[in-house]
Parts: sequence; structure tokens; C-alpha cells
Amino acid sequence: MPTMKFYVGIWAGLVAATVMEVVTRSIPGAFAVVSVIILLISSGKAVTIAMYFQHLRYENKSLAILPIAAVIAVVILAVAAWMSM
Amino acid sequence: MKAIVFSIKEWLTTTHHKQIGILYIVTAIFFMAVAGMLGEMMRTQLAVPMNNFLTAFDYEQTVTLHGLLMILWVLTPLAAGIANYVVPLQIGAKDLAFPRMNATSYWTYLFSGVMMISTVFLPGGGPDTGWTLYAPLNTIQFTPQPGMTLAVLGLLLLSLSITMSSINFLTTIVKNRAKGVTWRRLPLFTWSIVFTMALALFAFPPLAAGLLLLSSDRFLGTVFFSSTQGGGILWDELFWFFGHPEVYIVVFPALGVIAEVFQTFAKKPLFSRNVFIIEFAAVAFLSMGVWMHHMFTTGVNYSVLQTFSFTTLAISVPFEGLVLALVLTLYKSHITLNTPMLYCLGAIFTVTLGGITGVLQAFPVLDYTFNGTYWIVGHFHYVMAGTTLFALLAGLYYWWPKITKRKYNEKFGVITFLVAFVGFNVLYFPYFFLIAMPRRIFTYTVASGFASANLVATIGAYVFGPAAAVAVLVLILSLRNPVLKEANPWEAQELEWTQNYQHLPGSPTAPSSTEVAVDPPAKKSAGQWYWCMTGSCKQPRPTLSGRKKLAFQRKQGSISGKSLMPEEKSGE
Amino acid sequence: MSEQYEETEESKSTYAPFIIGAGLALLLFGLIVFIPLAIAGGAIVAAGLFLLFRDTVEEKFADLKETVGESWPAGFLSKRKLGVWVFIMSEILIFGSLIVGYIFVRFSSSSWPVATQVHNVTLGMTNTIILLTSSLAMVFALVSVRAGNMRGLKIGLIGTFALGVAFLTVKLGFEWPAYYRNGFTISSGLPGSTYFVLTGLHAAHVAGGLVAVGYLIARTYQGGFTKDNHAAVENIGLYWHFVDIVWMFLFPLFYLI
Amino acid sequence: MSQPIPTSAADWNSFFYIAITIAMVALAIVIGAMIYFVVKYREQKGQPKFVPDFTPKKSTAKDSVIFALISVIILASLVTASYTLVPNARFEPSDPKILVIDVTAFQWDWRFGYPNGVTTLGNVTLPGNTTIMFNVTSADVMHNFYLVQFRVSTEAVPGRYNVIWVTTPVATGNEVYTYNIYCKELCGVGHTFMDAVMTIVSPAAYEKWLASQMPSNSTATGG
Repeated sequence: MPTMKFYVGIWAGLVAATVMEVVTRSIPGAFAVVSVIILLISSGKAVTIAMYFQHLRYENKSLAILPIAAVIAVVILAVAAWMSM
Repeated sequence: MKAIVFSIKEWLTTTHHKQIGILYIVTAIFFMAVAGMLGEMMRTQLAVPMNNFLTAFDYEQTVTLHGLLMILWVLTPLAAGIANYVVPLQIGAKDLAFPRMNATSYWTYLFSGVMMISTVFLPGGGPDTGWTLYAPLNTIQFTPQPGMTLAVLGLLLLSLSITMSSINFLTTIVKNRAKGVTWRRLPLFTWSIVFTMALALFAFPPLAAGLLLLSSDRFLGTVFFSSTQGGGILWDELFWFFGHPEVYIVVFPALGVIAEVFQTFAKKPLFSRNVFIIEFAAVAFLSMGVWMHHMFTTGVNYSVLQTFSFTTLAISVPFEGLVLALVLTLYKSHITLNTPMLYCLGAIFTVTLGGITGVLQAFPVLDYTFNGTYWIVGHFHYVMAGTTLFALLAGLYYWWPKITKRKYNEKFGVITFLVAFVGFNVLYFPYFFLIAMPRRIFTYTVASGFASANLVATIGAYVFGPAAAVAVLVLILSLRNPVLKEANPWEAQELEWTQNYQHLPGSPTAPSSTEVAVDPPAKKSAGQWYWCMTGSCKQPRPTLSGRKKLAFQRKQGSISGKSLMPEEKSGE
Repeated sequence: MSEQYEETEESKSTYAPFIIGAGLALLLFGLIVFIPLAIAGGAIVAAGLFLLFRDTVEEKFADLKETVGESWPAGFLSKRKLGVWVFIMSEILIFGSLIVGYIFVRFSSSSWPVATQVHNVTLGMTNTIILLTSSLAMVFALVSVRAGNMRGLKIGLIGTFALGVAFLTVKLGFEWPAYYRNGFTISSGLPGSTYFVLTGLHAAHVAGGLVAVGYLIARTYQGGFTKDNHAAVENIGLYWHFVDIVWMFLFPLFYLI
Repeated sequence: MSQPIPTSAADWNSFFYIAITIAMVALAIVIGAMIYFVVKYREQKGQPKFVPDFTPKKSTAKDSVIFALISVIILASLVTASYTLVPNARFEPSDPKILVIDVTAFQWDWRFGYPNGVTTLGNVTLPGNTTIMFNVTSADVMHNFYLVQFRVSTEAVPGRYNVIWVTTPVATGNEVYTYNIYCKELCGVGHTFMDAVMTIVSPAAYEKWLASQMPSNSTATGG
């Protein structure tokens, strides 16, 4: 397990990403593009938390199957909901 | 009798998987009796045109409760009860991974069922929306009665219970297998429970999400389902994302039971076991992607129709493969035609007919007509009522000597089966001729031409219902029979019969048990699995090679002979 | 006692599951019929949880020693940790379905207010940072206990708890009342409904997490954790971080987009 | 009373009979095989006791191949069926003279709106040999607009317009054909009797009927 210093670094990165999201919002631009960028940053934050705070990175790879499977199910639901709009 | 009736305190406080399994089975049978009575009431109402046995509102409540109770409080938990009893024995675990959570699952299940039944006694009546609870009929504007709200909360509590169960079973089966019980060797009923619980884990949270939105609509004044901007379709999506896997949650344990019973009474390993398991997995995976065929008539666009028509056709292939594997198991076998076997054969018939009529609905053009008519009702009663009920009864009959150490009366069992099977088909086959009759209508006119088929169905209901009750009664009466001498009366091969891990002499927690005397390890003559665990079995499958083979032989060595003795320290 | 169920089970019996089940049913029943009944139900659930806690402290339910074990592919995991991960799966599906539902009604709606005009981005960002920091405190607790640093564990857990309380205070104490004053309420239409239900459910998860962290703190002060025995800290931490992850999506979806 | 079968129902029936025949043949094969196995391989009295042999068979690989082949054949035939036999689920007619009828479902009746503003409750009169487009929606809860003898239906969803087309049977002289419309989705206690009647008359009679409806409605809609 990494040192506390490393985790503080991760935390600082996450906070910076949060600020970046808010800043991105105020950039004038197409709503869709800005939204996609913000959601990509958010996904990056979520993955970072899962990888380091939930230390998936240091576990056996097979554990990641569980959350990934759940996310895939959500994506299936989302795609079908979008198709049936 | 003495073995079953204990002090109330013991039953209230138990965390033992066997006792909780029995509690589940008894409760599920109680709910089955209630829901079955509701079914008989509906058939009585529909026996003749313009009948006024029930009012329209009472009939809709009856329809709703019958559906909800049968699917969610009877078929799913009955399987969970059998699994509670059998799965730990089949994998050689002492108990489920989280015994207290298991007990909590049971109690939340029981109380949610009580809540559900009590809805009809509240002022204003219970839910009358059908078990699908379609929006916006389920909102407070159209169903203002508090009973409806209570039903939603009861469902929420049940999804909590089932989610806990699925977490528990999956963890148990992954983590608590005895040495030697590798995935390849896992008994087929346990395999079916793996897929059932995995599906439940994926299916129930979306339902819970929908129910949360619905209960906030009914309590807090949100407008999710009363809004005309996607409300109805949103419920459809969430409900059927749960609803279709739920069908397989109900059917999978049935197939697992059939596989076990066929192996035992056809005295033959399952036909192409590995393919069977792969097909199970394929059905489980595909079942997450077919739910929209329930929504073909809601005006979804053509690409959705095509996609989901295709996935629905695709899922029928591995499913048919499962049935074919079961049927082909009988080829060149030695079949003992006793009660569990007969129930399973009946279940194969109903699952094939129900499945094939289901495939027809994969074609949108046919579904436009079938959707919402008695054809659909016939189809899913063949799949769920027929297959699952017959197969789970087979399971009860099959494991009855394990659970109670007593044997039921074979002659009564066979006769009941025959009556129930005939009654079942007389009840549900006429539904396939009622393509024009909409579901959930409480009566019909003479001019509609529905009368004759409905009368036949009602006669069938009067045969099938009592027969099902007698089937349970035969089991209960057998409690007076003398205790069996042999531990393995069927000469079955599976681990719960041949081994009893919990009571192995020398295991740290189970010495002074009387069950050791009653239930000794299998005799060699019983014939063993090629992968059997007693150390006296024949050579393991020589299919591995090289490094793997070495590792395998080492492992094999560790489970052969006397080393069945548990190791002192295990993982954890 | 019968011959079928072993005497070993006597020590494994508890009223807690029955009490929790009955309490939950009474709670829900009371919500419909009579609110004091619901409060009583809540109290009964709390009593059941306390029983569970007491049993755990007394180690009454120390894991059954499973004799032999096959556990591929999860040999590296304890069964509790696996259980927590499977539980997180179900939570991903609940929140995922709700978020999909939110996006669905939003795209189905003919009009939707601009997020930044309705929501207070500053408070939202503050709360995001509070939650991230609480996750960091949780990690600090775990790192400390792994190093045998009990003081660090206490600081980490109490920090987590305090930051969780801060999150709820900002949300329930400042943010929501302001929205209600502005007429953006739970029943004011789909934007309000989705916002309050999703963030409300998330807040309920934070509150549940606080109960769990409170349990950890109590256990810590009882000396229940050591350098080698601290699985609960890690497992509850996994849940806490998951709640954090959910907020990482709720924040942009409601406040920014 | 013999009424003409609408073309949509004729198409439906022909496809249904093909499908149900194939299905029943498949059912007969599976169940026939099962019964044959049970009869042939059942244990009879007086047989020596059979000791089962659970040692692995060499033939498992062969089984799998057989299985895969059977599966591929079934899937291929199903997909072929679905893409060749299934008529277009929502055929869009080329016929330019379409009659558009707005259908609004509510608890518990059907309202039909004609292009010229005439509305009727619980019955709809249509000219024969015409392509009709039903534009179905709901005013409150979900209903299902089921043209029984036409074998088509669509859900009536609040806030959504679902469209189905039918071609009415030929009616030239004085024939009057009536067809049933049912609600197929549970919509509350009145669900059972939420039905309507579709009356098909000759185009001339239809025009006459429509004109007779006009005066009462023209004041309401014309203003």
C-alpha cells in the first residue's frame, strides 16, 4: 500500500479536477461538448477513486470484474432507454 | 414430527441454513396457498359470462395480488428455501457466508409478504394495477388507496431481502466451497443457483430504483410517473429490466432441480454437462438484453423492435439447448419412474410448450396481437406455474428424505402428479385459444365467444388447485412415517447425499452428532462421481496436460484417501 | 433441541434478524397508517442493529471455521470483502438506474432549467471537496491501522465522521432550504423531483455511512482493531468511497450540466 | 354473419399458422423423444439391479459438437424466418389517400377525432377499402388500442402518439360490417367494458354519415 503522501497527491488531483469541471462549465461553447467534457472528467475522477482509494489497482485484477459488470448493465439500460426515447 | 416442531424461540432466533431453508419453504407454501386461493377465485369469477361473484375492483385486486405473490413471494423464495437447505451441503460449507444476513433476508421476506397480504384489509383496498404496476395508473392520482402505497413499500422490502440473499449466496458459493469442489465439479443445482442469484443481483436494484421513485411519487409529491414526459415509459424500462430476468430467476432453479433429479433417477450423468453450464451462462447473460420485447406495443422505434426481436430469438437457442440436454440425458438410461421424476418430466413438457409459445412472441407482428391477451397468460403460466411449480415440487419430493429423513407415500405421489398434470393442462391450454380476450377483464359477454374456453379452464382450475394442495399434503403426511435407515435412499451421486461435511468425524465443530450415525458417508457401492470426493472414486478426468496436469494430480492427492480430514487452518 | 440441528447452533442464535425484519415492516406500515408506529418501528430497527453490534463485540459470531476451501477466483479476498463488493455492485445498479431515469426524463422533457441558475454551484463544489477530503481521511485511517498507528486510526475515522456530518449540514441545512425558498421543491416538477430524490437518496447513503463509521469509532475505542485485524475499516471504507463516487456523478449532472 | 377478414388479419393468420406449425413440430419432436426414451429405458420389474457408471465418457467433445450444430441450425432458421417471413411490422402505405383518425383513450372510453373536427365516443365509422392511420394517445393512464379482428394493437401512452395503419375491407353497397375494439392494458376498474365498435360502410355512406355528424359539431369546432 502506497504512502499517505501519495494519497494526498491523489486527493489534490481530484480537487483540482473538481475545480476544473466548474471552470469548464463557464467556458462559452456548445452545451453538448462542454457537458461531455465535464462528464469525462467526472468519470476520470470516479475511476481514480475506485483505483486508488478503493485500491482496486492493488488487488487481483479479477475483482474489477464486479463493478465493471454492474456498469455494463447500467450502460445496456441507458442505451436501450435512449433508443426507446 | 419431533424433528420438525421445536420451541418457538429456536425458530425465531436461528441462523442455521437448514432451519432457515425450512422456514422459507413453509412460508412460501403458505403464500402459495393464499395466492392459489386467489387464483381459484378468479377462475370462479370467469367461469361463466357476466358472472358477479367478484366486483370489478375486487377482481383487479385479486389479479394483482395473485401475480405479485406467486412470482415474488412463492416461486422465487421457494427456490431460495431449497437452495438454503441444499447448496451449503452440495458445496461442503458449514453454512452460508453470512448466517445472520440470511436470517434477516428471511424475516424481511416474511414480513414483506404479510404487508402485501394486509393491503387488501386497509380501507380503500389493495393494489389493483396488475402485477406490472404500470405507470401512471400506479400514481396516487389514479390509485389513491393507501393499500397501493403499502404494496409498493412491501415490494421495496422484498427487493432488499432478495438482494441480501443474492449477495449471501454468491459469496458463499465463491468462497466457501470445500476442497475439491471446484467450479467444474460444482453440482448442477448449485450452478443454477449461481446464475439465479447473479441475475437477481442485477435485476432487483433497477426494480428497487423504480419503486423508490414510485414511493416518492406517492409520499413526497414528486412527479416521475404522473408526468406525461416519459413517465410511463420510464416505469416500463425499469420494471421490465427487472421483469424479464425475473422470469429466468424463477425458471433457473427449476432447471437445476430437473438436472439433479434426472441424473439420480436416470442413473446417468447429464448429457454434455459443460455445454449445459455454458448455455446456462448464455441464457443468464442474454436475459439482461431482451426485456424490451415486453414493450413492443408501446411505440418504440423500429430499430428497437429488430434488436430485441433478434436477442429474444437468440436467447431461445441456449434455452432450448438446456431442455435438449435434459431430454438427451434420458437416452440409454435406466429410468426409475417415481414421483420426483414424473414431476420433472411434466416440467419438461410445460417448459417446452411454454418456451415455444414464447418464441412466437419474439416476432413483433405476432406480439402486437398476443401482447396483453390470454395467449400471454397461457404462455407464462406454462413457463412459471407449470415448470417451476412442478420442478420445485419435484425438488421437495426429491430432497424430502434428506430434510425429514422420511419417505413419502410413492403411490399417492404418483396419483397426485397425474391429476395435477391433467388439471394443469385443462386449465391453461384453453388460454391459447383466447387470442381475442384481453387480460385482467373481470367478466365477458356471451357475444364475445370466450365462454366455452373459460369454462373448461375453470374446470381445470378446480382440479389443479386441490391437486397441488394434496401434493403438499402427501409430504406433510409422510412426517408420520418411520425414520429412514439409509442416508441415501435414492442412491444419488451428489454431494449432499454422499457426504455430509458438517458431520465428518474429526471436523472441528461437529463431533457428537446423532446425524453422523444416521447419515454416514456414502458406501463405495453406491457408485460415485468421477470427481467424487471420497477418495475411492475412479481416475479423474484425464483431460489436463503438462503443468496443469501435475497441479491437478497434486490437488487430487490432497483430496484422496484419508486427507478428506479437514485441514486445521483454512484461509479466512 | 432436536437431533437434527447441532448444539453448536445454540450459540449462533440471535433475535436480531427477527427484530430488524419486524421493525422494518412496522416502520413501513406506520408510514401509511400512523406515523408514531413508524417511529416505533425505527426504534425497533435501531434496537436490532444494536443487538447485532453487541453480538459482534462479543464475537459471538466469529466466522465459522470452514474446514477446507476452494475459492478460485477469489482466493485473495476475505468473504466479507467479497460481500461488500457484491453489495457495491447492487448499489451501482440502483444509482445507475436512477441516473439513467434522470437522463431519460430530462431528454423526454420539452424544457429543463439551466443548471447553474437553479443550483448553487459554490455549495455543490464545497460539498464535493468535503466528500473527497472525507475519503482521504478514511484512507488515512486505513493506512494508519495497517501501520499499527491507533491514534491515526482514531483521527482518520473521526475526521471522516466530521466531514460526513459537514456534508449533510451543508446540504440539508443551507442548500435545500435555499432551494425551497426559491420555489424549487420536490413537487415543483421533474427537475425538482429528480434532484431531491437522487441527492436525497445519496444523502441517506451518507447517513448510513455515518452510522457505519460511528460503529468503527466505537470499536476503535473498545480496542477492537489491531494491526492485523482491521477488515471492517477497509470494508466500510470501500462503501464510503463508493458513496463518494456516486457524488462525483451527481454533482456535474445536477449542478453543472 | 360472415364478415370479410381484413387483409392485416389474413397476413397475420398466414404467418401465425406457419409459425405455430413449426413450433408444434418442434414440440412434438422434443416431447416425442422424451416419451420414447422414458418408455424404452424405464426400469422394469425383475430386471437385475443397475449399477450406474459415472466415469467420464470420451464422447463429451462429440456431444458438444452435436449441440453446437443443433443450436446453429435452430438460430439460423429462426433468424431466416424473422427476416423473410415476418411482414414489415409497421408498413407505411404508399396509398396517398390516407384517412387519419385521432384516437384518445381515457378512463374508460375511446374518443375518435375525424380530420374535419367531428368527434365520436365509443364508436368509429369508417369507409371501406381505405387506408386508415390511427394516431393513438391517452389522456390519463396507459391503455391499449386493440383492433381484435384486424390483429393489430398499440399502446396508448399519455404524452406519446403511436401510429398504426390498417386497410379496411371492401364495402361498396349497403353492407355494414362491425369490428370490435378492446382495451388490452389494465387501466382501472372500468377496464373490462372499455370497448368500442368499428363500423365499416361504403365510402358513399361514410360521407353521408359524416355530413350528418357535422351540424352538431360545427358550432363547437368551427368558431
